Amino acid sequence: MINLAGIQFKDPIIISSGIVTLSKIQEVCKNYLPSAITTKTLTLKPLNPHDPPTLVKFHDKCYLNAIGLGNPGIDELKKINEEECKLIVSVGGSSIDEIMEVIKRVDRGEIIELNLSSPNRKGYGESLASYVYEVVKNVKGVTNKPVFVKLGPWDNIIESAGRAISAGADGLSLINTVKGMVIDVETFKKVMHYGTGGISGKCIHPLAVRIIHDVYKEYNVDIIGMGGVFSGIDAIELMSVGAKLIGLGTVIIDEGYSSIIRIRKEMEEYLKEKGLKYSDIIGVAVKK
Amino acid sequence: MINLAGIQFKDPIIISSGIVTLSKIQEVCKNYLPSAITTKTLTLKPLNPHDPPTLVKFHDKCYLNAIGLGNPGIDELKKINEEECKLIVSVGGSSIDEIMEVIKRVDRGEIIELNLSSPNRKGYGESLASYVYEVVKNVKGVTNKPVFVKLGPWDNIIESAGRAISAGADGLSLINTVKGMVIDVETFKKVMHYGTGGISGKCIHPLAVRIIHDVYKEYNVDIIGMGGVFSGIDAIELMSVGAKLIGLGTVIIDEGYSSIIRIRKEMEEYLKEKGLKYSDIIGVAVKK
Amino acid sequence: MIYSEILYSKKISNNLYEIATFFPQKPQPGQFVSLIIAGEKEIPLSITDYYEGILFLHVSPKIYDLIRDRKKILIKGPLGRPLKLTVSSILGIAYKDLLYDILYILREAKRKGINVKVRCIECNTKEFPKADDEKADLIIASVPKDMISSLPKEALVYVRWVKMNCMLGVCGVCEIKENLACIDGPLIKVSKIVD
Amino acid sequence: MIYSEILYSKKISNNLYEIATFFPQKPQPGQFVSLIIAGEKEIPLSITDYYEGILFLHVSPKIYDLIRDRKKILIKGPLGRPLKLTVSSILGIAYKDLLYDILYILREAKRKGINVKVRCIECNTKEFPKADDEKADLIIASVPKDMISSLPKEALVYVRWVKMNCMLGVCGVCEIKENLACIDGPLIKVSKIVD
Repeated sequence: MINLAGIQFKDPIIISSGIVTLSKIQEVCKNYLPSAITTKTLTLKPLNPHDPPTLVKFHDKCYLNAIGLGNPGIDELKKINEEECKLIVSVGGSSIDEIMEVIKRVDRGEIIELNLSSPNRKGYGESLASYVYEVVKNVKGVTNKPVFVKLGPWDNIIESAGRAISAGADGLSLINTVKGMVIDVETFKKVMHYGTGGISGKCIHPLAVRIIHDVYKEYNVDIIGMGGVFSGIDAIELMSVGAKLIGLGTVIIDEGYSSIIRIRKEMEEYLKEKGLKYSDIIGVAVKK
Repeated sequence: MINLAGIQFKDPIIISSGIVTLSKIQEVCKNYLPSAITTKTLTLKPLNPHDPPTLVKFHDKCYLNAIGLGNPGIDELKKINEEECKLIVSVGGSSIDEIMEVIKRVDRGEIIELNLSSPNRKGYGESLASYVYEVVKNVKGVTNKPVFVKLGPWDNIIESAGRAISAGADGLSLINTVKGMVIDVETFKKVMHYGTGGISGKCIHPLAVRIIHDVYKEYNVDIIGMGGVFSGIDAIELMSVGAKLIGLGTVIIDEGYSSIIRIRKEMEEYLKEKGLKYSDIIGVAVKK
Repeated sequence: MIYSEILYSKKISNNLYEIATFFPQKPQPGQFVSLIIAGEKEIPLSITDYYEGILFLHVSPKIYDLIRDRKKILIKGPLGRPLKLTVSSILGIAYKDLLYDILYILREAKRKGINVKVRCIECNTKEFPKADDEKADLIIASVPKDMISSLPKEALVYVRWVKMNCMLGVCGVCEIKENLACIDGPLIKVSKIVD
Repeated sequence: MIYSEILYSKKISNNLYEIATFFPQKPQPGQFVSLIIAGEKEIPLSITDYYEGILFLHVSPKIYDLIRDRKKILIKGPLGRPLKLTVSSILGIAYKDLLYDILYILREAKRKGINVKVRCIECNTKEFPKADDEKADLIIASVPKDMISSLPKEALVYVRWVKMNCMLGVCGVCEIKENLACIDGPLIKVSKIVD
């Protein structure tokens, strides 16, 4: 069991935000038994995703996406029944007021994850990153659930993380995607309809390792780690620099939900071979 | 021919800094005919590279390096004879004074490239990034050669680029590597001796495209583009967002110097098929 | 997503063009690809055949117009859920040109020695014997939306009438009764999507 | 760089251990690999054989001590310049245990039907016939640095006495007379490195 913000998780493997659509949560939970599922980032009103192309593969195990926080709105959250796996409710908005309004309507789920880092819709996500202190402070005033703040691999990540923590965040989710662009050289147009997109997958894995390492080293805080985990080894790596839970995202897009089972198995085999428990691993590469 | 800062280049393919050791420049120039070769970043005194491991492959076409600006010192520059291909002299230092001292000793080469962005040695490279205006201003006072400033894919890249340009830089080299980390899960130690390293190669290519696009759109300045170019298409892509010259780096590590010939051929075939010249392509995806 | 070089494209009928394009990865029967029109749109396309590195597609004149002047197109995929062809008989049901949606499956099945019959509604095909009944281990169909209810409940129908966006199961746009046409489909059991 | 699982390791002599380790990519004759000791060092290793996914290495007791308790090791490579074995005869010259540096090449050559002979100085090998003279299309050698000048000028010698760092030709540490042992070598023509 892993204790994160006072909640017990059966193992570290969860699904990151933006992967499972609300109507699929039940099925995915039952068939693949992730320890928790993070919802898509929910806003007050439904948001349409950007027009396609919204998701392309640019290299082996590496994608660019600009879904743009498309979601059915917070009021659809109530359609999710009690699950065998835990729910992390990802929340977003274009203002502190909207985010607080959304938070007030979160009536289920163990943890709230504040998305202050998506690079894919102006006015949302990373557009609010500079207000991280104010957002967290306000949010903590209207919910009793643990609040995790999802941040990006920014140059000022130590300061941003510090502001989130000092405002009362219970932990951090690291890292969001990296803003990139792909050009079609046949037409010289940007491939993504939105123009840019977030780079995810194996390509950003060593970046995730470094960011989680630096933040954990500085603050020794609860971290949900994510960023290019494609194998049990990748997951162990993120745990060794301080992540307690590991979010899978791009690997599911690339390989399907069965990757959850494969990665969990690889992690368990690793532990067995080494005679270790998960708690032996968390942050061990930072302390050294 | 491509005109960059008033200098004519026979084609866009050059070699980025950190790839060719001084003693190899002549041979590489003769055998593979890059349009220009950028030297390793030269400092006032010789610097030993960090101890190994300094360079590992973490994914297909993606590397992490922390050579740490190891170089024989600026005084070795004079050992380079006149070449068939042009020379870009990369310069670094741990202070503005050192950089100016190095610049004064640059007695050959067409262009000076100021490395203010390497993440791999404390006190050098990106440690001086916040002084970009002062460095460039001073440097321009002691050399008549065009000065390009190599910057990283930072969150404040538009401001940094702006400072370089307003201080008199003749152009920019974009992008340097992204700081990352790899952990050995058998020992829980950081793989790199230096701890972190710069992520290079295909993994950062869409990031390079985005940064070059944004900077070119803002300033319409001469840009030497680099970042994960592994094919003619990749090179064309960087040119379409504003790069005039294209630096090859990781592809040479991965595939050898013959990649120069392959990529040049792919670019020429592309031009021929489309009936285009290089000048038709530069920045074309930004204007649209 | 790859730049796929067009080998040829030709008009088949007033409503249909055939495109043959180089594509290194063999799709599995049941899968589809998408055509990326950079910055503008992305169009899911059924596969009509695949042979030694060449992908065969059939598209409408409208889609053909988008790429008629191009030597290379951006193709994403293969996408969707592969079908396991471990049966001994397959019945294909199709309405007019929608036969092209299921042709690759039928052809792969035939190559594997599976007994393939086809009921082509308002159309003909000489490639496969005509079906006299609906007895088969597996029924796959492509018909207009309003004809689905007439299909056997256990048939797999090619869901081509929903809008798609990301095509990889994460945006939720192609949801149809808690199924995502892009990853649970494009072939989905009729009973799962009719009331 | 991959985590390579050790199949077995065993003592061959007081100075030598054999390690067999799973490695998916077949090295070409002439190449080498390196052993990464995370955060500490990186050691170039010659290859003694490769067979069906298993890489055979021979190391000193000192190197063996670094990995004796490990089930998996980090291996980088294959590195270095491949040798084209398009000759009809090869002579190997080696001093004592340094024979292991060139064994993979000699073995691959023999498997290809190339006539291989060996002159083993202060050593014996039953694997290859003894060389009576220095007539061969290609001579490869591994000897201590002070013996190089006694080699034929056209011989390729395994440069094992230079320090290496990045092993991929960019740091410049392994330079030897304008050659980089890691990418121009490890086998470099004697005439290129002796005065």
